[in-house]
Amino acid sequence: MVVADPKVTAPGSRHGEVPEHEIRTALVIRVAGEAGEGIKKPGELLIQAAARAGFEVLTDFAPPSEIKGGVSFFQIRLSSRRLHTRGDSPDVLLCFNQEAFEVNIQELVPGGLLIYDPEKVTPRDTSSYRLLAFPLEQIASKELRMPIVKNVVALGGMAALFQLDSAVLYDLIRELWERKGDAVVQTNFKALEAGIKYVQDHVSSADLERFHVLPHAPEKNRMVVSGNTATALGAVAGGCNFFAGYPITPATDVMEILAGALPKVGGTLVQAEDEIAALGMVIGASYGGKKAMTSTSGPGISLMVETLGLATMSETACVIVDAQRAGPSTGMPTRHEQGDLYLCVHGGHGEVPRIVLAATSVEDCFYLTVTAFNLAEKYQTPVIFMSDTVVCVRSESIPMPDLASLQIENRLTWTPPAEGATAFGENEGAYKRYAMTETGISPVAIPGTPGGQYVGMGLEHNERGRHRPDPRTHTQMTEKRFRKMEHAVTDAPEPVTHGDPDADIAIVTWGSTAGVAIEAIDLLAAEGISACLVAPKMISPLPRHQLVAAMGKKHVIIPEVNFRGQFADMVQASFPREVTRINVYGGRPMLVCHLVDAIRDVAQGRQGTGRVVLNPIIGDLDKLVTPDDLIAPLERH
Amino acid sequence: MVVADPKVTAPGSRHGEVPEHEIRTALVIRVAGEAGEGIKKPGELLIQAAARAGFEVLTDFAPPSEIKGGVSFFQIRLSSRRLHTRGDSPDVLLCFNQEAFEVNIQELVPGGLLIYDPEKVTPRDTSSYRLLAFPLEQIASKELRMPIVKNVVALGGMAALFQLDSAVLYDLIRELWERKGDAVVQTNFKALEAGIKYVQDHVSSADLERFHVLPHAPEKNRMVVSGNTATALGAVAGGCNFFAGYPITPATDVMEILAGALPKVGGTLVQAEDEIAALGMVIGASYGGKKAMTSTSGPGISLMVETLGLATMSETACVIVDAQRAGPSTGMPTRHEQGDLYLCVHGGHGEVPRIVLAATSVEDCFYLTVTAFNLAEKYQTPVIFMSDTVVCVRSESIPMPDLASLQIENRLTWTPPAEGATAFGENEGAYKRYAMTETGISPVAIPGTPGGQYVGMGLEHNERGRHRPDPRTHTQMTEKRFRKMEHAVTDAPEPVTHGDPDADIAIVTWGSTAGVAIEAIDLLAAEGISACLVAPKMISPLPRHQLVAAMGKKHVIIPEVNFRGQFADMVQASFPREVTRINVYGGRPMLVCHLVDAIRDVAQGRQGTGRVVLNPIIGDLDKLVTPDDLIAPLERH
Amino acid sequence: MTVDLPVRHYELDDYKSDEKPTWCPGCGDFGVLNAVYRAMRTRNFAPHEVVAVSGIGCSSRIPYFISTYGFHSVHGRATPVATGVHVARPDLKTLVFSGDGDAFAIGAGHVVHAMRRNLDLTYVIMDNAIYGLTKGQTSPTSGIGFHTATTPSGNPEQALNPLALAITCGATFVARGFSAEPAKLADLILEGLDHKGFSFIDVYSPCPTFNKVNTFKTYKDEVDWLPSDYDASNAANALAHATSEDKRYLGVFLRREAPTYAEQVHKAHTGTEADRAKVLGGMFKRYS
Amino acid sequence: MTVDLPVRHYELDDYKSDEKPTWCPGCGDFGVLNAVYRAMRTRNFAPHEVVAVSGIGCSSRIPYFISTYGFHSVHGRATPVATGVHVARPDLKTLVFSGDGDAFAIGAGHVVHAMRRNLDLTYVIMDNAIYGLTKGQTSPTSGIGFHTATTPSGNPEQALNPLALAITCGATFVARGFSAEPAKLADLILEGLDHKGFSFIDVYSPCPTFNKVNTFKTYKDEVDWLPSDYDASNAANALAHATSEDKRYLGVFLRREAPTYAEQVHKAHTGTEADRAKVLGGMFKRYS
Ligand SMILES: Cc1ncc(C[n+]2csc(CCOP(=O)(O)OP(=O)(O)O)c2C)c(N)n1
Ligand SMILES: Cc1ncc(C[n+]2csc(CCOP(=O)(O)OP(=O)(O)O)c2C)c(N)n1
Ligand code: SF4
Ligand code: SF4
Ligand SMILES: [Mg+2]
Ligand SMILES: [Mg+2]
Repeated sequence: MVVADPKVTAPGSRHGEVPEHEIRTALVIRVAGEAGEGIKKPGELLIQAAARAGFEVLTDFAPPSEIKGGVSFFQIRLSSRRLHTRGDSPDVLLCFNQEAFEVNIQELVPGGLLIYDPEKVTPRDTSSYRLLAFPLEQIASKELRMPIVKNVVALGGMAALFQLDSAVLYDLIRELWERKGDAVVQTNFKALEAGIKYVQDHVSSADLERFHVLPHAPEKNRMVVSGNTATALGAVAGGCNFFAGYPITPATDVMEILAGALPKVGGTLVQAEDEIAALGMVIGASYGGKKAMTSTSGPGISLMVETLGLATMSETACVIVDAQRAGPSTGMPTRHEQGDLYLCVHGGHGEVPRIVLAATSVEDCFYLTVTAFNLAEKYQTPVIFMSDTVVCVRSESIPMPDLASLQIENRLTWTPPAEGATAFGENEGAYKRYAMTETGISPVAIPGTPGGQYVGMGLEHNERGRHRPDPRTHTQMTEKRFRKMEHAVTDAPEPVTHGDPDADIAIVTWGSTAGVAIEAIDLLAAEGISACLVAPKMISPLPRHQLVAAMGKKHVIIPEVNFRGQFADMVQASFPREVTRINVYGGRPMLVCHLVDAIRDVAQGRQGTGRVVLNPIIGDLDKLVTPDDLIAPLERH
Repeated sequence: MVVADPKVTAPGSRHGEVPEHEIRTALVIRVAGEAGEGIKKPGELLIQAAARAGFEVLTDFAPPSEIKGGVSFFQIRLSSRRLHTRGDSPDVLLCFNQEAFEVNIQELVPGGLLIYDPEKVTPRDTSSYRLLAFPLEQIASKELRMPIVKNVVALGGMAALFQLDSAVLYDLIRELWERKGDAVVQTNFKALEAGIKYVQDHVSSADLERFHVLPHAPEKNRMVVSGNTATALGAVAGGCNFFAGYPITPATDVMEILAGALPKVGGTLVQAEDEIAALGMVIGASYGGKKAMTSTSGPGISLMVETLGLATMSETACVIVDAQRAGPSTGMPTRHEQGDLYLCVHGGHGEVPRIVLAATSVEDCFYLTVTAFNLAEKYQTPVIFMSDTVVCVRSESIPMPDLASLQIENRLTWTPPAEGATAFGENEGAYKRYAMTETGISPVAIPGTPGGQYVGMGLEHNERGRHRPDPRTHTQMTEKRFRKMEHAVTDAPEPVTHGDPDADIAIVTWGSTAGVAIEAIDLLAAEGISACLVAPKMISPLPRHQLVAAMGKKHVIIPEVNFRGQFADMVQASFPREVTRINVYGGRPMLVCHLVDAIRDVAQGRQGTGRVVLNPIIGDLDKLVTPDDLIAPLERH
Repeated sequence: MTVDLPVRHYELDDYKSDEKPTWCPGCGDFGVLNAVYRAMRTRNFAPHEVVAVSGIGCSSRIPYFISTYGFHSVHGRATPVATGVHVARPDLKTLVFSGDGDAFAIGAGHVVHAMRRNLDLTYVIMDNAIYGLTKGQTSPTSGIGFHTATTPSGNPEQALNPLALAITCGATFVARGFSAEPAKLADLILEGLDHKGFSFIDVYSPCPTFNKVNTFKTYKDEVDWLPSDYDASNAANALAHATSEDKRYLGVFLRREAPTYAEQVHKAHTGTEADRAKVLGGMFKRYS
Repeated sequence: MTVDLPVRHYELDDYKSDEKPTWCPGCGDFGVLNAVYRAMRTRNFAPHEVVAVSGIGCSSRIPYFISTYGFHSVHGRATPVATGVHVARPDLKTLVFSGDGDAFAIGAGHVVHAMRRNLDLTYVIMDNAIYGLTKGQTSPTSGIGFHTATTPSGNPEQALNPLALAITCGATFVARGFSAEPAKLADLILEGLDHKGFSFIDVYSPCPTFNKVNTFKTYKDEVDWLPSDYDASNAANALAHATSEDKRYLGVFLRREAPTYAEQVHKAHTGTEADRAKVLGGMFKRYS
């Protein structure tokens, strides 16, 4: 029996060959069960342990309600190399119940391993995968007399399977349950042991060898964080000292983490009555001199559109996080889509520039949040930082940021002239808040500064901040606001690039789809098809200079998880040429294997310019879900 | 002395030759004074009289505060031919005071006539125009002892100047002041007479001949309405029976007219607490089976973005009027800009299609509002009808619409099956609100219909209207919503076309700038330069078929009153080719003479593709306004 | 649109949709749902003549579980949408549902105005003093000092008093129920439905999953029905009882009469649909 | 940021900006502006230590005419912006200004929460019972039956009572003034500025241009100052006087003490800016 080696074939393996076993450098494990079965916590322990052991890890969590009976899953990908996606299909699938089996089995890699609780699951069509019965329920309830520790038993089994050093897990269990007393810790230790033992006793050492993944050398300065956590950490690192927000999935964590962190650095978090108020408060706090931020998802951005215009017009520095989810309207609060680009870039009446950044990875969530604060301060403008459900929910092991090397930007402030300090009354009126400058950036007086009094405003205004709706003022001030963008684009963070720069095919994309493109390019390279990638992290103003080379290629492919190709539209408005758009819009990330197919088609001349629509999942869409027959459980979001 | 003949040279006359006098077919009169001087009312009488006399009229009103000391003006263009703009520069300028003189004189056509009150105005640099002192103050205060009738004296003078049949004016004065009693009517008659007499006595008949404009034959079925009035009338004609709104300049009139009109047809108008509530109410009323509408300007659209998404997702028919003003933020509430296109087309998180129409003229305001209701009903989707300050504020004489020939569309409703009528309980659940159809249009049950019970919603849903966030449902429902757009585009109203279809140069534009392009094309044709125009009235979905021919031309020029070229971006995203963008963004309409210059430059090879920025006004921008020195009066908006 | 039907008798099951409620076991919202079924059955409402409008939240899912017409709108906008439905179709019964966040955080501005307008709506707030759907944050009805992830050092805001707000802003029927007493709650809802004007019914509807402070148990200890001799015609009295610090009273706090919005706007109608061409013709003339 | 300065004495003119008020002649807002100048002079506030925040409306132009820092925000959002300014900079005095539309129509949701939070803000509403800037439409404080172009058959909504709302929602200082009595109004504003917590001051500030019903003259006939023995410590009493049908009382209706929002959130600070690297390092560890 052959075990698929994800080093070469996954995530594209469903469509490629399954080669013979060699030393494995990556493994994808999916644990699926009922929503309430608490699979997330042990999953988190596992990845933390794996990371400590020197693996790169990247996870995915699918909340219930997309699939029959409210099954949810937690997926972990481990590797000795840097990972960019969660992996299209699991190599190992652990199912707690029959429903979990039914909806997940089609995605198991051919030759993969199904682990199941024989009391709960009766596998069918077993020819294309290997089997391991693992009586979790029985071990937990009968042997340990603690049904609740079933997940920790499973955790032990997993750890044994890919031969993780169990000492790390014992440490983590202690750290986690210490506060609940020694009895709890001991019970969990026992459950862990039982799980490890069961797998060691029932899986042959040859088979175990097959699941062994080569780790890196254990590294100290690494951490495992979700994109949202990274964003919150980035905010603290970027100097955030004021936050106002309103809860919304999938952005709420950012706010919750900052609620704990900000008071520790003398900062304040306000839970506002809605998103409009949240951004209004952020503007007020920034006017008062703070580094202020809010976080939300699509519906919140939609509500903030008017207030965002005020931030641009009053030239107020602020950071707005958009953790994108699938829309439109309330849409699918726990599902993925790159559907807010138009809104973030163009949402607003009138000519209302702002800076928009987008994260391609969890690491980006940290660094781009810092960049967002820096750009907001430098250009005195709102900066929208876009993440998406994929990056904000998934966890990744990333190098611990080096705080000392972070560059922190502060806004250009106005200081009163020497004599102003004693006779500020006379200087009133001399200060020009919106002074015309070559860069468009004007020094700002922080309230409390004598002589700097001015009125921040959303009306068109002259340099002194007085409403003047004449043609000259509006023309020049419009140009001033856009001139800041011309300069900001030169501060664009480096884009993600990958692949062969001399290739004929360029992939141009943004957000988490960049990771999918990286893996697709690597798989294609193994087939002898070369392509290169550029994924800018600044989306607006669009850094044309970063795209010029790619846009000169024979084929330009723009894959996105949305219907219209929103980024493709932006790119085409700026580079008048034909491109191939690749879109998927089922509320799930693009799969690497699908992108591989589509790029191959272009390379081999089977696909010209235009639009290619992908199926959002592996396997037969119709078989996988029969939405009319089932009841969607309440997804809490 | 030569009087400019606007037939050939205006509005481009400042840059062309001033030919000898021939029979005049158009005349531009500007009356300028202080904000409070009540120049609007007599101006309206004049245009109504002119229209009754068989002229085509087109007006402009500039509220105070753009110009020194709060001067405002009212401009009237009369012609025997169809008009498309207010005229770049006046042939006759009447100034009530010195400030009005100072800020307007530069725009008077060379050789034009300045009329001024010698007690208030001391003209300077009089060599380039003709003069007529008209002691308005003295006639009103001393002769008639009624300072208040000064404007009616002026009205008489104007009427005499272009030899309008005064009987029409007497009629109008009576209609207007009848309710205030005969004494008031008589005083105004006297004032009118005095004005007529003064001009007849002081202007030579040869000169009078110069200002004589050839009217059409008087036509009965014509009316003079502003764009906003036309929109309100279009709403009534389109079947509107529910309106909810919140006041905002320049949209408020639409609401105010409907507040009077709707109760007369059994409809209801609700003044909402804000724009979000307004659109929420509209959605509720439409759900209840009404033809519902709201009207607002940019800030209101910005606030409505989330609720607009709900309308799309729940497939609720409704009409939203955006009377665009200059932004961003509160911006310049009484100024013109075509800056909301991005927002109206793309504003919304997620993939949220809607139909967007844009008016090129006052007549469009009527017919496109009817079309907006028809498309909303047919496709069960929100329709945004965009006007702009130029079209919604100006008045035009237009043919009275023929109600009998208007086609009115009603939504496809679901009717219970025969047995359902008596046993609807059993049918509950059988009805599919969001049934998949070839067109994407599903029959809708109106509340009260037995057996049609369903839940309208903003969550992603299956055919029966239940939340199902699985990939198949979201993919298919997204396609359904966009499929409606594919069909809607085939119902796009005919675009405005003009000029020589075989020309090398195509002008592609939208909104009121279409009128500027028509006049520019005519002026260029006289120079031997040919160009053609296409201005679609449906902006989204973009009717590509209407643009294909133009986009194949050697030169494509896209003029717009905004900074970025929002329409140009949309067109380029759809047609990958180079274009020349022409932008002006001073809060004023584009001038015909400037567009003529820019097109000529392209025709003569002095201008390639890229972007051309125009000066927003005639004359030297810096001389005209010195914004730092003056105080902006409160513009009520 | 409305078809003439023989009068039919409806059972509780006729008001249940085929979608099973997906709330957590033990959620207070089940009690509210049952009370709604009962109230409708008591008046034998035809399901197709009722519209249930809601915002977003766990509680706002309720229209899916009721066999009437419904609209599950967006967060905070239940009252505007319901206003549109009701003003357009006063012939139907419109019920409105919100959570405490939907009604009093993002929706507060609209709720104030819906009450001031005295719309003939029955507004049921399923008040669990928490944001349930987003997994447990402080809400406007959470007490001062309340701990959640967004208020780790305790909520710094004093709780909003829904009843006091309703009394002050012009609701003409103001009541409070408890989802642990669905029969009595059904009576309150029924009275609200019968009342001409804005009926405001705040319901203690605990969230056992996320709110460990305001639970079925704590409420049981704290609630008391208004005394039998209570005078519900007096706003000052209502306010005193609504703001009582020793008891959480249940019952009808206030009943008063005032002209309703729809009555007034419909009275102002001077014509009907049939007049459209004539009215339009008249307007055309005026501008010619 | 704040520079140490010798104490200086300010004259009225020091509070006037060089932008001349552009209101219509006879507008009530002039009286409010004068009262603000006077109140600031009485306390000798340094103009650079005061922030005047407003929304949009004729009245909301007021920050342009005051020589302090200011923020002229967007319609209805004066209180959120002021909340941000104040919570971020409790060392400054933050004044907030709105018209009745700005505060109670589009801004109602925020105002309710600002009061509930007991932010230390002084909120002056220039109430002319009309939308002035948009040329005269019915506002939430316009009386029932009020005629404007948007309510040609008379306003079908009962007026919102701003004081009752403030008393109910937790404002800790509630007063009403009249712009025809700027000296007394200055005293009210002064008291509001001195008060620790949310000060709510509704001011009758007539719009002679568009509101022909609520004029200086009609108000003069209807207003009366609260009796000298009036007890402002009692909310029920305050409410009774605020809702009185025979008099429009002026004066301080309510004064009460409660912890302020900023006090509480600042008390919860366990570190300062200097701890940033340390705190962050600790968080990194937790995730490793
Ligand atoms: C504009 C917007 N902001 C935020 C959210 C996220 N959200 C959904 S429901 C909810 C609050 C839920 O609380 P409540 O209204 O009390 O209802 P409950 O779930 O407690 O019944 C929030 C914040 C959203 N859907 N839309
Ligand atoms: C979002 C938005 N909606 C509407 C408007 C238009 N608008 C400006 S001020 C105003 C109301 C003015 O009334 P009020 O707040 O009472 O101030 P006043 O002018 O009477 O002093 C309105 C509706 C706007 N600027 N922004
Ligand atoms: S989270 Fe709370 S409110 Fe929501 S369903 Fe569960 S128990 Fe009910
Ligand atoms: S319109 Fe009314 S509120 Fe506005 S400035 Fe004039 S008088 Fe004052
Ligand atoms: Mg709740
Ligand atoms: Mg007002």
